[in-house]
Order: sequence, then C-alpha cells, then structure tokens
Amino acid sequence: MKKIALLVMAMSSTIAFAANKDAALDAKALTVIQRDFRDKGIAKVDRVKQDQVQALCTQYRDHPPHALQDKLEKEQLAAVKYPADGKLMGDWKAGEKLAQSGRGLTWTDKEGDVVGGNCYNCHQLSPKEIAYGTIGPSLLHFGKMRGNTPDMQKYVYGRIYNAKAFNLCTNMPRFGHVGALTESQIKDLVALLLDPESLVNKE
Amino acid sequence: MGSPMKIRAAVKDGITEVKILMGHAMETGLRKDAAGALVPAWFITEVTAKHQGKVVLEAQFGTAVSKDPYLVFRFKGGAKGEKVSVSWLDNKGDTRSDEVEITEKV
Amino acid sequence: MVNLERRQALKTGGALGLWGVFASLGLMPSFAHAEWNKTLFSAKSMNEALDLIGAVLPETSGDIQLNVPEIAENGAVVPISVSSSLPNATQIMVFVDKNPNVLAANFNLPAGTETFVTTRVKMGQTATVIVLVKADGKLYRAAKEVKVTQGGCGG
Amino acid sequence: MYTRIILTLALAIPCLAIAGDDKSAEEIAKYREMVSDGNPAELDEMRGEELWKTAAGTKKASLEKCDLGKGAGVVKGVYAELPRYFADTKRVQDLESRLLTCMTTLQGIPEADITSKPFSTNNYKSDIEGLVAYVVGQSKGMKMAVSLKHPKEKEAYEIGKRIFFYRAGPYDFSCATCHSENGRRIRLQDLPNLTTNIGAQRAYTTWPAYRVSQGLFRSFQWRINDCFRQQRFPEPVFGSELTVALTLFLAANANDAVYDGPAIKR
Repeated sequence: MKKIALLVMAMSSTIAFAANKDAALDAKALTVIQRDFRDKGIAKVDRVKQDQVQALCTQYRDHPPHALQDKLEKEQLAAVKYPADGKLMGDWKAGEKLAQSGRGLTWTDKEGDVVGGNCYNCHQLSPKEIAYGTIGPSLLHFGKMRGNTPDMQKYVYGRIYNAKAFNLCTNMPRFGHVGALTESQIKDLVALLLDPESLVNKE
Repeated sequence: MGSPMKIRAAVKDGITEVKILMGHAMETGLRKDAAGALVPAWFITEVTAKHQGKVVLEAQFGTAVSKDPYLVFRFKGGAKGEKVSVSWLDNKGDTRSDEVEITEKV
Repeated sequence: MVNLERRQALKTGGALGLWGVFASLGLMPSFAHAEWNKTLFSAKSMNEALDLIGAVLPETSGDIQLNVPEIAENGAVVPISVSSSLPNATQIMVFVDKNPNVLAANFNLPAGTETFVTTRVKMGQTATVIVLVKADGKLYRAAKEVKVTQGGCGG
Repeated sequence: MYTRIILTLALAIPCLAIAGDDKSAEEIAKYREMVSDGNPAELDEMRGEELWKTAAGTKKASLEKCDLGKGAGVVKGVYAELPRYFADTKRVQDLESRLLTCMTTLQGIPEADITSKPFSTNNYKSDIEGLVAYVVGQSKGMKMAVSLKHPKEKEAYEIGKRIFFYRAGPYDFSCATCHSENGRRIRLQDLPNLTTNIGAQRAYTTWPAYRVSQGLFRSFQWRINDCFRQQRFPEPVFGSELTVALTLFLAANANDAVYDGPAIKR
C-alpha cells in the first residue's frame, strides 16, 4: 500500500514538474512571439495577439475540452450576420473567380485590394480545375448531393462566414467574421457551391 | 560585364556533353514592376559555344527563354583537357565569355 | 535599330573599350555567323513566323523526340528537351504557340554537333510547344501541349 | 549530377504516394525531375564563395576567419549542424544570424546595412543570401546532426515547437495549419508534415533553394518569412530568436537525413 502511494506521489511530482517547465516555456515562447515580429505593409504586429478561439485552439492543439468548445462555438454562431435581404445565393461565376484567387491580407497585398476566397488552395471544387488543395474536404458536386434548400443555403453561408461556429478549431478561416470577404462575395461562393448551374455541380 | 557562367563539359564514348548555366534576368519587356511601370526588355540574344576555337553551337534566344538560362548540347569529339568556351551577348550589348576544360564523364 | 548599329560597330572591329579588353585576352566573342533575327523573334503567331521562314507547317515527324512535362508547376520555367535521329540536321527551332512572341529559341548545329538540345522556356499559359527541325534542307515538326498550373498559395 | 537525379527520383516516390489521387502527381514529379538538372543556385554558390573570400567592410577583412561552429574558416559540413549554441555570443544561432555576427564583428559592416535588405530581388543581389548559398552547398551529402545537448538548444527546440503551433492573424493560421498532417497539398503543391521526421527531412534538406517561380535563390530565413507572409502574420525580425528557434525545431526534426541543398523548387 505504502509503495503504491509513494509511486503515485513520485509520478504526480514528475508531472507537476513537467507542467511547470511547460508553463515557463509557454511564457517564454509568447514573449518571443510578441517581441520578434515587425509591422510590414498592411500586416501589423497586433495580428499576433490571439483572440479567445485562437488561444484555446493553440493551448489544446486543436482539441479543446468539449464544454469549452461548445460554449465558444455557440458564441461564434451567435455573431454570424446573415444578409438583411434574406437572399443567400449570388452569382456562381463570380464565386468561381473568387475561389481561384488566393490573394489578400498578406504584407505584399495593399489596403483595399480585393481579397480572394482562397478556396482552391484547400478544396477541390470544379472538376475542370486540377490544381486544387486537399487541406479541406473535396466540395465537388456539393450542391448536387445536398440540394439547395433555404436551410442548406443558410448553413453554407454561415460556414463560410465563420467556420469556427461549426467546428471550433477547424483550419478554415472565419472569412465573414474577420471582414475578409464581403456579404456579396460570400453569396457568390454560396452560389458556386449550391447553384445547379455551377461548374461545381456539373460532370 | 555579365556575371560568370557555370559550364560543365564532359566527354564519354567520343561525345562531349556541355551544360551551361548563364546568370541573366531575361526580362521580357512585358513584366510590370511593383509601381506598375513596364520593366524594359533585357535578354540574351545570342550564345556561341566553341571547342578548341571551332564553333560547336550557335543559339539565338528570344524573351521566352527562362531567367538564368540553362542549355545542354552534345558534339562529337572532345578530349580530356581540351577547352570549351561559351560567349553570350544580350540586347543591351552586354556580354560574357567563360571557358572550361573537358573532363571525363564517369 | 540600336542593336543593328551596334552590331555594325562590332563587325567593323568597333572601338568599345570592353571589346578591346576581350580581344586582348583572346576572348573576343564571335557572333558573326548568324544574326539575331529581330523580325522572326517578334512574330506574334505561328502563321506569321512560318510566313517569315517561308514555310508551311510541316507534318509531325516520328523521328523527333520532344520531351516536355505535361504539367508545369510553374510557367516561368518549362524544361524542354529535343533530340532527333534525322540525318544532316542543321537547325532546331522552339516555339510556344500562345506566347506573345512565339519563337523562343533557335539553334544552329554545325556538322559534328548532335541533334540534341535541352533548355528552359517561359509559358504565360497552357500552350503547345512546337519544335521544327531542319534536316537536309527540309522542315520536320514535333509538338506537345504543356498545362501551366496555378501555383502554391496563389499569392 | 547523376546522384542528384537519383536522389530526386527517390524523393519523387513519396510525393507520388502522397498526391497520387490522379495522374497530375506523376506529371508534376516528371516536371520536378526535369527541372532538377541545371540548378541556377550554383551561380549563387559561386557568387557566395567569392564574397566569403573577398575583403570587405571597414575592417577590410574576408570571412575566412568566421567560425560557423566547426572552427574559424571551416565551411565544409557546418550547415548540417546548424543551428547550434555559440559560446562567444552565448546564444543559439542559425546560419544567417551567425553570418550576421561574423560580418559585423570581423568585417565591421553595420548590422542595419545587412538586415535592412537581407533578401534578393530582381534588381538586387543580397550578399548574405549569396553567402548562404555557398555555405549550404558545402554540406551537400552530409548527414543532418543538429545538437540538442546544450540547455539553450533544448530550450530553442521547445520554443520553436510552440511557435510552430501558434495560431493567430486574420485567418487563424499557424505553421501547423499546413504542415502537420500527412498527404495534404495546397493547390498542387504537396505539403510536408513537419512534425514527423520524414516530412521535416524531406523539406529541410532541400532548403535553401532556387525558386523558379521567382527566378531567385532563397535562404531558409526567406522561406520562414514567406510562410508567415502566407499565414497573414507580420514579418519576423531577421536573425531573431523567433526565427532561430523555429529553424532549430525544423532542423532537429530533420536529423539523420542527408542534406541535399541548395535545391531547385517551383
């Protein structure tokens, strides 16, 4: 009995020590990050300051405790702004053009430049484009498989506006939430995915 | 005077293979700089290679040849220690000549 | 035009200091054999280029091996390798049919030089690489399409 | 030259397995193989060697007394063991920050002259990038052996790891967003998983490199900067603890692989 107790004590002290060391390293890393970046073009140093979502996902390596995840996802979802006119589908052709562009918000971009959708960087969309990324799932035939009911439109709009409202630590940016894409741009992307005439939904 | 070329010439079974890397901007005249102004065309127009003084290749380039041009060709003959020289001339009149000794290819 | 004048100066042993240095070092480059054909290198289409050469587009020939990648990760550098078993070949011309100027490079092959050349060209978009080989005074053709893809993060 | 082709082919096989969902991967592999013959980085290596041996700065000295970790003037093999702890500066340094130390102390070149324009452009050739090309080329064929023995080296590794996973910026990206899973690509480019040895080895041993998309030789510091640019972060300070720690994290993960830079890349 005594032996086990000792062992447990020994183990917990090791863990506690590791945690202390980790905390010290975490603090040092944060100091380095906050010190060693400089403003360049439109990319200012305030960008390395984390919001709650970023901090939590960093801390838990994208696997936060469920309760925290649920809470923050709800908050993110509550902040999604849907179009006032109720129309969620724009022009799929404009959406395709936007999906092709990976530009925007880097220090080589200029203030006021049109921000691209960056979609093909991570997703397969049109069967015609072979240069697609695989960081995100394939969206080929997205609308063809799911239809384009009002609920589906709302889901897709929300997901592009703020993917973190649906999956807190997803790799996908919060395009609407951070103001990278405008309402009409997001509508065009919804159309790209859901319009039956869109290339995405053709053979 | 242009920057030095990297030339390799190696002989095997009576054929000498010459590989040339030329450091050159090869500006098309169609590219715009950061300020939106056209960058003037600046490119190598002619390349001549000689083996022991005899011309073994003459090339003319247009603006479509890639930056830092790379060229490989082969000629019959050549022996270890003999010289291969390469010269280029660009549209601004700049030029560069370099030469190497032929090695044996292993 | 400047080019032409300068060339004239060269041919007549022009007095540019640089050339004097080269001459004294025995490194005087010699470009006297073939002139850089400004008109041909400015041709905007295959038809225009062929008119200038005074030829019609020849049939494709199985005796020319044109090695190009089917997909180029970047259009700034598209590797091209040409070889041929055609006897008495004297010239290799490399064209890119959708480039602003279609002729990319011309190679004159003296006797004893193999019908083989490797180089790299720029392609603004997906296009066909057309190679013409002149052998025994007759033109032969090989052609292949190269798809130029969007790069990395697109930025 | 032949060994390089063979190496490229060997490297192309994991590429195929990763991006092998269509014929594109095969064609891209062919493109890379064709491009790998004739690397213009060799021109930068020549330029760098010249710079290394030429007296410069207010002290009119060459860099031949520069200690990159294996003694004054030793260039052969140093890159395979960098970053490392240097007793004279009492800090961990990567190649670029160490070159900076040598250029300022041995040659008397003001630091700002170097760090204000450390990267080449179409109209400007950076000396420090040329020096990098020369030095890394002298480690070609050597096994990566980055030490984690010194406490400062261990600490740098741990800090580098934390920087790698740090999510921020308008797109919530970290290095890990693109580089912590197997078999992912951005557009057609396959993304090495830098958290695994095999991924880090493949990536680290082929940088610095000549980028055909830019027509320029690029140092590792440039590569890290460009990752942060695409992460929509601000710019890391040249030769800072941040970039050294991140570089050491990646270099140590690549240990035991044969260094094969400078390479040629898209």
